[in-house]
Amino acid sequence: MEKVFHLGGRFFGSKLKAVNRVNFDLDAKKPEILTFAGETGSGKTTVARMILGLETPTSGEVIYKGRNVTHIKKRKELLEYMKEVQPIFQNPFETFNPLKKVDSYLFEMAENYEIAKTKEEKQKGVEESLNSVGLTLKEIKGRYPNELSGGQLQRVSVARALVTRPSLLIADEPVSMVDASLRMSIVNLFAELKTKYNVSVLYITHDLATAYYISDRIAIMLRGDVVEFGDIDKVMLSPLHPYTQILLESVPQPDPEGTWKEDIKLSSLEVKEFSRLGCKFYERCPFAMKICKDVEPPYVFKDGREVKCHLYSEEIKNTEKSEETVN
Amino acid sequence: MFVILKDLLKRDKKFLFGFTVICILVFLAILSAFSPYDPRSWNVVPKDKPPSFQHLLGTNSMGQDIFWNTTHALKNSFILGLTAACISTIIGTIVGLIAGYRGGVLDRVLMSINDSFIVLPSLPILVFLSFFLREKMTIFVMGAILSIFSWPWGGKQVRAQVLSLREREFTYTSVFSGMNMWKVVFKEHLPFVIPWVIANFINTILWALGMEITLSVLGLTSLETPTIGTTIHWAMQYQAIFRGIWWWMLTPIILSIIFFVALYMLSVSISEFLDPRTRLQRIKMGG
Amino acid sequence: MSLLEIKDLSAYYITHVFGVKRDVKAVDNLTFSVEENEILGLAGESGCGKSTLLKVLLSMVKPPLKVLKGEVNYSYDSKNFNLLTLDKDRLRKVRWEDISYIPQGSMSTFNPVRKIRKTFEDVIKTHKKNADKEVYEKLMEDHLKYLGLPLEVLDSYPHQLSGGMRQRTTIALATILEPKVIFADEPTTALDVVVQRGVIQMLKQLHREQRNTMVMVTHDMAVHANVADRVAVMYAGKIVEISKKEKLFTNPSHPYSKFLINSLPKIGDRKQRASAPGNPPSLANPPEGCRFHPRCPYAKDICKKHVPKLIEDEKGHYVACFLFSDEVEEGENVVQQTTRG
Amino acid sequence: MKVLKTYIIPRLIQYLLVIFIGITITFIIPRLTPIDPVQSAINRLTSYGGAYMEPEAVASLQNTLKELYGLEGGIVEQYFAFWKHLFTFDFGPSLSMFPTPVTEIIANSLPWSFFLLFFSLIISWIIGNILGGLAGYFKEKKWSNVLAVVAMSIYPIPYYVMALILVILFVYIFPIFPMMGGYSVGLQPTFSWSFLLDVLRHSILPAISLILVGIGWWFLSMRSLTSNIVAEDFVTYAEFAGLPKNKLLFGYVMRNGMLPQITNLALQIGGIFNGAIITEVAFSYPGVGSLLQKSITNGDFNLMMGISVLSIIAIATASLIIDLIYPLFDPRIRYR
Repeated sequence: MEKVFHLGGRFFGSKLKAVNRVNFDLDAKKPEILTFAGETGSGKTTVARMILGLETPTSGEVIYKGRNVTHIKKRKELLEYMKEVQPIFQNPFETFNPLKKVDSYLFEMAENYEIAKTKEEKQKGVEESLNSVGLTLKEIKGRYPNELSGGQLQRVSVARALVTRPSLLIADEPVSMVDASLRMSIVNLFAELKTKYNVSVLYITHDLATAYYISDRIAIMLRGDVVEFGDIDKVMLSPLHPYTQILLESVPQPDPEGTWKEDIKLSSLEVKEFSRLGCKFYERCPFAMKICKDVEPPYVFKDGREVKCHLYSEEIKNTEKSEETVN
Repeated sequence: MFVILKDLLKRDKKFLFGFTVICILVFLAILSAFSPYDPRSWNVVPKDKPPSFQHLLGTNSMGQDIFWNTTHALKNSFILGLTAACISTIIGTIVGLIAGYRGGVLDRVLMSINDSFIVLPSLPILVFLSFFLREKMTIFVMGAILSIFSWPWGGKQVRAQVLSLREREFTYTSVFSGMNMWKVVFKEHLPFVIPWVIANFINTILWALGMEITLSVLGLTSLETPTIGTTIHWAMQYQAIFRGIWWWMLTPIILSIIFFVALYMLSVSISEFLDPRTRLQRIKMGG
Repeated sequence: MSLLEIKDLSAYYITHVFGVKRDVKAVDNLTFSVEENEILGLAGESGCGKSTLLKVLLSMVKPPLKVLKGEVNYSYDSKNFNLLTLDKDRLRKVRWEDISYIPQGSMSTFNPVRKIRKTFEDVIKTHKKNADKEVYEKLMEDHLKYLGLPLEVLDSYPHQLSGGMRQRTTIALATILEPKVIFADEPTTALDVVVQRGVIQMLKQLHREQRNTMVMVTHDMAVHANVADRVAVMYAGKIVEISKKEKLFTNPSHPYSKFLINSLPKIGDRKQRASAPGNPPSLANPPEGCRFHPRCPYAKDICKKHVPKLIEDEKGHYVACFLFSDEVEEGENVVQQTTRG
Repeated sequence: MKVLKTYIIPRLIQYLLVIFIGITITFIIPRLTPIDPVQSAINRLTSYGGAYMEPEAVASLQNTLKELYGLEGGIVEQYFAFWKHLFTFDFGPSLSMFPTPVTEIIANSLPWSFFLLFFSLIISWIIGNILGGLAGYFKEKKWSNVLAVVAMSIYPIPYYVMALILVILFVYIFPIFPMMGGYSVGLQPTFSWSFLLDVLRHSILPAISLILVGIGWWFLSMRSLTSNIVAEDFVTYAEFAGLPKNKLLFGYVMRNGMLPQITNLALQIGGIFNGAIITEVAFSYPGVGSLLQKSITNGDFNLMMGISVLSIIAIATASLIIDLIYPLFDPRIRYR
């Protein structure tokens, strides 16, 4: 799918391609945690919002269990889709209305999606989903969001999503606002959901360390393009795309020796990168070739993952490889 | 509701002043029902008597007792203010909600009209309008006319509130919790919009009364029904100041000063108190 | 000789809102020192008081924050003074020329309606009164060239710069008068990974070549691992451990530091990670005795009643925990049994 | 160039819309109301004169008046005829001062109003903002709260009541200022120094009453603006750098506070114009306000129409000008 944002004033705005021909699929039978990683402005959140129906793609569509859910009009259909696909948001303190009690959202879910007939059964369903995240109803009944800690609130948010037993969770930066020491409890929770309740999770983050810890597959995004997509160990332990290499190299490692080798070149002109015709990384790529400047690199399948780079494309290999690099 | 009232009275001096003054004025307005004299008839009492025990605020050159006349003036002014405020708040909130939620072309159209009404100088047009409706002018008609120019301020504020609320994360949480649009609006967003609506309601009363005084001084309202404006008009007409009948002119002036300042204090303290940020702090204090 | 000595410093937020009086004990009688020409990292969760401590060390104390007791003694090139009691003019002179501060780099570190050049000039003029225009120009341009920043930054407005560029310019401004001590409050939190690496490289380059001392506050332990020489871990307003970077990341002593370090995921190693149990305490009414005892698996009853002091159990390594000090509870007070060598 | 597209053109469209709506309203009002203006004008004319007029005379009078009011033909023709007149600024003759065209009457009372409105607006805007900025910056100081309370009790007072208070104070109790008029009776309007001084003495009171209420509003809005700006990072950062107090106050806090006040000026100008008109009536100052009062008492339909249309155009243009000079102050709009 593709998403072009119309930026700028009321009448003559400039075009900005936030997401450029991204396509991927999740296997219904095999629950999986798929990560979309990238810096701010890489379009990873836009992908998530398109799947959730908060943004309509300019072209391409979202197919859920065989049904095209890109443009849902009828409310009944929307409810059915939302029952199966639930979001988890970034800021726990903003996820809940500060003026309403936290548990009201859980009962709202039980009510609107009719997960059960009688009131007791609904209460039991809510209690169950709270237990699956390690909380009890008594703990959060009648409490306001500001009376709970960030970690607790995020757990309640996950519990809210689990009330309707969804099969796919879209988590947009779920742990970036949670304290480092509590972060792992939420991350472990996602892994547990996958194994125990076979819920697939689309994990959107800029924190590659947590991504490595829990996800099965990862897609690295840069300015709207998926530059590398494949199995987590292949992509993160032996990255092919130059951008992934620099990204992984720049992540500070929590052990004293893991300091960075040499300096890197920082580009100060982000906006130009967006409108670049060829490869979006041409500006900063140490292996940039003339072809990278204007020709969009193709997707190449190379040892277990897809990479979008001219270095690995077949027809380039034998003709121009010899030419010295531009930068 | 009473807890909040007690809370406010204890802590916020502005509210204390505003609330007590408004209560006194309301009491006076109610008192008008027991007035021995008919406000419309003249020469009921001896003319131009200074304030005395018999006539608390003295009498005017039209032979009316100023005290009882003022109670009627208050009643009519309250009615006028409330009608103007109700009409314009309803229109403004609806326009604000539609523009805020619908967005797109409708939002732009509504907002351009809204902004035009704000920029337009309302007085000449109001004068022009009430000049033509002079024969049919009653308090309610005057209220409706005034609301033509007071609804855009409310609309602009409500729209700004709605636009910011729509982007907040808890709106998406409620949408994904299966709540339909109306439920989201009334259960999630209204508690945030209400403080603005109330503060705006009071400001509209303030504006409407100010405008009423202006139009009555120009002689464009129904001059026989007593309001603050018409009392000033007759006082000017009979050159009260020249002839030294100071008490006739003084009552409406002091009355309007207290009335307007009290209303303003009330609107400032209410919007401060009900503003979610401070309310949130109060909840945190277990207040 | 340590450059900066802090003696039992306490600073609370005294709030009095809607008739409810509350003291948030953000900094609770701390005693520690910062050595000459080192980079000290201040680590800890959000709400542990590390930013408040930084504000007090810079004596940027504004109500509702109030310093109750304690001293902040600076001593460098034959000058020593307690910053908190310095008179106004000397404080103004010392700030920026000797002590400077790098904020978090939010949208508004520069005056939005004036060119960056103007803000630079304002700062330089207040400290180098006599010099004329060319001197300022040259100073600014050399400093920016030295840090590898394009000169047209000076003629643009803050909203025209990207996040990374704005933060690098802020660092340039903070270090233009070559201060002795630089305090940085979460300098890279708002930045992307690659830009963060560039900014940290710039900070280390400045530290090496200007031979200054740096105190950096951040909640990201991985950044501490790549920058700091020593790291002080704070928890609920108190310092629980100060240790060399190598020791802290390989075998932390304080139970809280253990949880903090073990819970950090590393690329290439999927060992099961666990978070600290329970939730961080509220600073308004922190738990009695050692503030970590409700969440500490080794908590003894002495921990519940008495506050452990920060003692030097090894050369240059400090920890505040009864596991490491051999104080024994004698009735109400705590007696030092024997002091290990 | 980009500024033109994203900022200026939408404002121009808004300007045209304001004028269109205003003019259409003034066009509709007389046609909407039940009583026929021509009939009421005839009754007034005949009743004054007392003379009996033959039916034909009355009919011909009716036609000429209809033509004068532009009432013949269908609504649509009237509407276009109305716009045609508008472009040539011809509103027909004034009924009370019969032969002189409306535009001429308004023309010689406009400078008075403009002079009063312009100066009191500028003075109250500057003083109000500076005081408000200071009060916002030194929020904890005692005087700042005292000033705030004073402003809060002046601002809500309506213009006319404020005018009356000043009249009572400065004309009766301490008779320093003249009560009425633009200049002493019997003086010839020449450009001599003494005449100008006399005009000034007469316009002091109306100006003060406008300025007092104006200062109240600008003071309160600026105070709340600056008390937020003071907490911004760039102010605390500059304070830390030891910038001198006045540079901080004016260069950083006030400069950023003034920007929203310019847009506020554009929005408030309509309201302030209303105030100016009614203050003129209170002091019978020979501006557009007194003209409006005269047109009401004499039921001069054309004059009233003229004043409404002209004030709409004047205020819309003023608000447009203020909006257009805003980008000069705010670089964030100039350089996208």
